[in-house]
Amino acid sequence: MNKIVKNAQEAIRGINDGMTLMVGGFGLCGIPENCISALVKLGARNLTCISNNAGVDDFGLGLLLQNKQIKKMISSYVGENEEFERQMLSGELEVDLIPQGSLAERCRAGGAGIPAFFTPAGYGTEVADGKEVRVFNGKPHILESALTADFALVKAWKGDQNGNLIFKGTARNFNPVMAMAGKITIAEVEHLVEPGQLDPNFIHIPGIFVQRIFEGVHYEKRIEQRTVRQRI
Amino acid sequence: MNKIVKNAQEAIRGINDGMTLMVGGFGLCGIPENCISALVKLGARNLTCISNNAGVDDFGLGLLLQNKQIKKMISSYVGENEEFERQMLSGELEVDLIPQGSLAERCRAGGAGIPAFFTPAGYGTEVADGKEVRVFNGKPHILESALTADFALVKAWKGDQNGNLIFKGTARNFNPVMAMAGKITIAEVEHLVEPGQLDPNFIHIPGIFVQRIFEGVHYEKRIEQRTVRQRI
Amino acid sequence: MLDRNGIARRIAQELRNGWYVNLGIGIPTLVANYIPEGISVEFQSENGLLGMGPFPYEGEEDADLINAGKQTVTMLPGGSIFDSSMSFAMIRGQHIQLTVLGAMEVADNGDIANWKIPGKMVKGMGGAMDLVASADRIIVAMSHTNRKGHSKLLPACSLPLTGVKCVKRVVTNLAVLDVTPNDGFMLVERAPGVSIREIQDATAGRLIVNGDIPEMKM
Amino acid sequence: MLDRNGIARRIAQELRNGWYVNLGIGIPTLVANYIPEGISVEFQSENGLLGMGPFPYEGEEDADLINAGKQTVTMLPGGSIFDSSMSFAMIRGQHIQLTVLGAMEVADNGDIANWKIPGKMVKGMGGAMDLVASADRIIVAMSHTNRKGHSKLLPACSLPLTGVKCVKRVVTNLAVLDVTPNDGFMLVERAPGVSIREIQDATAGRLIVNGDIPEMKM
Repeated sequence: MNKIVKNAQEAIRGINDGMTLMVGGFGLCGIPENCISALVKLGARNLTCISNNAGVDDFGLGLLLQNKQIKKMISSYVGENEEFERQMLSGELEVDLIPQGSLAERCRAGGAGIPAFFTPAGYGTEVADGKEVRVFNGKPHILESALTADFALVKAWKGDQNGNLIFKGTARNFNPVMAMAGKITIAEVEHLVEPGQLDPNFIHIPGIFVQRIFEGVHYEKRIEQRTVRQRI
Repeated sequence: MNKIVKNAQEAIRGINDGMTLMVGGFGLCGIPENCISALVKLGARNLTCISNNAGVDDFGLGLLLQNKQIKKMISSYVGENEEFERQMLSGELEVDLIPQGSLAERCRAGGAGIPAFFTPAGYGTEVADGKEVRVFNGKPHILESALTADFALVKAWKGDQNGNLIFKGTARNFNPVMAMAGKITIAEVEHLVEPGQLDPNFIHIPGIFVQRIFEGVHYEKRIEQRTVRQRI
Repeated sequence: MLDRNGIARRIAQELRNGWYVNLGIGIPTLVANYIPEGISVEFQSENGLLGMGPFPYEGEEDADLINAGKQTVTMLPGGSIFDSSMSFAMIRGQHIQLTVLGAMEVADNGDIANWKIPGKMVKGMGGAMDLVASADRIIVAMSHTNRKGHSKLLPACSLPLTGVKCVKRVVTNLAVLDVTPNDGFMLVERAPGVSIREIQDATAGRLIVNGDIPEMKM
Repeated sequence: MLDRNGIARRIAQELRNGWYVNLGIGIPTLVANYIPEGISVEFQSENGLLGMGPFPYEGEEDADLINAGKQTVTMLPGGSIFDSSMSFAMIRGQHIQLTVLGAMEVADNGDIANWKIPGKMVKGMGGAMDLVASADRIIVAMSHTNRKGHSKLLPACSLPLTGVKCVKRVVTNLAVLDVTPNDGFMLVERAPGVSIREIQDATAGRLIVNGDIPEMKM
């Protein structure tokens, strides 16, 4: 079952204007750098992007924003991006802000065939506007619905031709649940290994969720908040 | 954060008559053998057991059934146990049968603070009796609620004093979701290792879900259907 | 007329390259023995593995590696292990392309009953209700009639249902039949040496016979 | 009067052995620097790690290991990594014993506002709404008044809410206050050198002062 494609350009074939994309990563950690670059070249427009954050001005999803390819962002936190702010305040960009846990669970639900679930997060806030409220065990909850996407773009550490994925450190974050929720999931990996090299007991995302996979190049892995302590 | 207890007897302290227990395993694969033996000795009665299966007559949960400690079973399949059949047909034992996927998801939901979710499984069958039906994307779904337990008894391959767990092969099955859903989760492991010996990137269940842990002894790991092929 | 292996072999012809497949207990399990040449599929077992291989050689059984029928199995390279909630996320989320399972009754609207006989010991539905409620492509493998000679392809199921309007195709010892949305079973192929008349006699549900019905190519 | 580090130090006294703790950005992050001796707690970062250690030494930063504030961090032995849905399963499922976060406003019924100022750029709520809707024990760390000198402890929040009736305790530069279910803020401790009068003047919400109010022991 060989899902390997040559590179990012080949991997993103079929992404068209107006589509909905999920993009893995938390801040700039664990983002699909190669796919984002290829998308900038491809130029598909009016995209709806579901991603926890929106990158920074000159990296990550910020590159798509600068290129005005994004019509709508669905995120939990978007604070690190001036171009984002400009487009949002000018009304060019629609923004749907979602509690981070609800965002993660809505993606998982989309991948797991669960169309809706109740969560306490956001009850009594504007997030609950228009949503059904129900009390369980004396506590009010709101009904949240599943999210899916035409394409999910995820980044993993290692992968094989079957699409099995292993992530590294906190670069895991939203990548697994988005891999589950994409109608077509594209995985870019730092190391594409031979079949059988990954221990089946330690696969983070089974290959069944991945349709295309390739080994990415030139990972920059930019650090947003380099924070260190002094050696004593 | 040391959660180590000496043995099964110490681990199950506090399990009282009438409590609800989750017990990991699929068939006899991945069952908490030590905890079950200790429970037989403890003799707590009128237990409600949530477990995918009910063991066989002389092993697994079958031991608790023979000892008449179980009042109610919540399972997806209970076909391998004559004493079970006798107690069920005589009305001594209550049985609640649940689709396997709904059982797994209801446990996960219990651990994840999701009180209810919609699933298509069981729509139009007696499983749906009395449950809310709602159509999503043209397909009817039923509302299922979360399951939790006073104690969850799970079996892992390796664990550390923080309660981090790693499972082996298909002995994983229901153990992770039940570990999440127990108010008190007891993990018995084949190998209790030193802190730091488990790679944080490959923990199946983070220690936060585990309150007590011990290294089990004398694992029998009985095989229900030994099936082999001939060497050519 | 086909035997159990013949039914499995015919169903194996339905496999397409790259599919993920869940096989139920009984005849469906045998399908894995007849994968056509050039076709690569991966088998999912709902207790938590993908890439299930053949049974182990004697002496190599691993108590920690079983399938949903509790049989000892092996893994193929590229397989993976996961917990029960992830397993049914795959199933419910329609990431499995084909589900093959047995049945006691199939109705001509696609309803299926395969888990409970009132008055008899009920063993439970296991994962069957999740599978039939989720998969887009569900094939039932079963004998056309039961031990008493009564048809198992009915106008309506008499037994408690496992799922509603979900079966797409039925492969029996006598025939291949598709379930049409409104008109009942549509005869697609006859088993070798079986006449249309025999199939009609053994089918209690509505049966559509359109033109010549070819014999299966095995 | 306490500075930011003083507030963090006072909150650190709330830690109990064996607790799992989520610290928000800002003052809450500083709490990790003041864990009392003999107390062992584990810090969760909602982007997916448990057992967060100190910042790395220069040159040892790992781009693949950050906290929820996007800062480079380290892991302690016994830690674990997980995905975002598992992380919020821990939070929503109340497996975290203590959440400490900042706020722009707290109402005397426990409502909190900390994510949005109408007319200003909205950055988003991140994980704050999940945290406050879930945790049993929520402590807010903030200054008692804002830059204009207006009280941040109010009869009702004026800003869009993050969560309702969820804050249990507030630790400010002036005082420790508990939120009572029906009667407003209950003054528990005064910061060193701060009078009850000063606290009353800086608190716009209902304030209960019962008897002698001790000074914090730092």
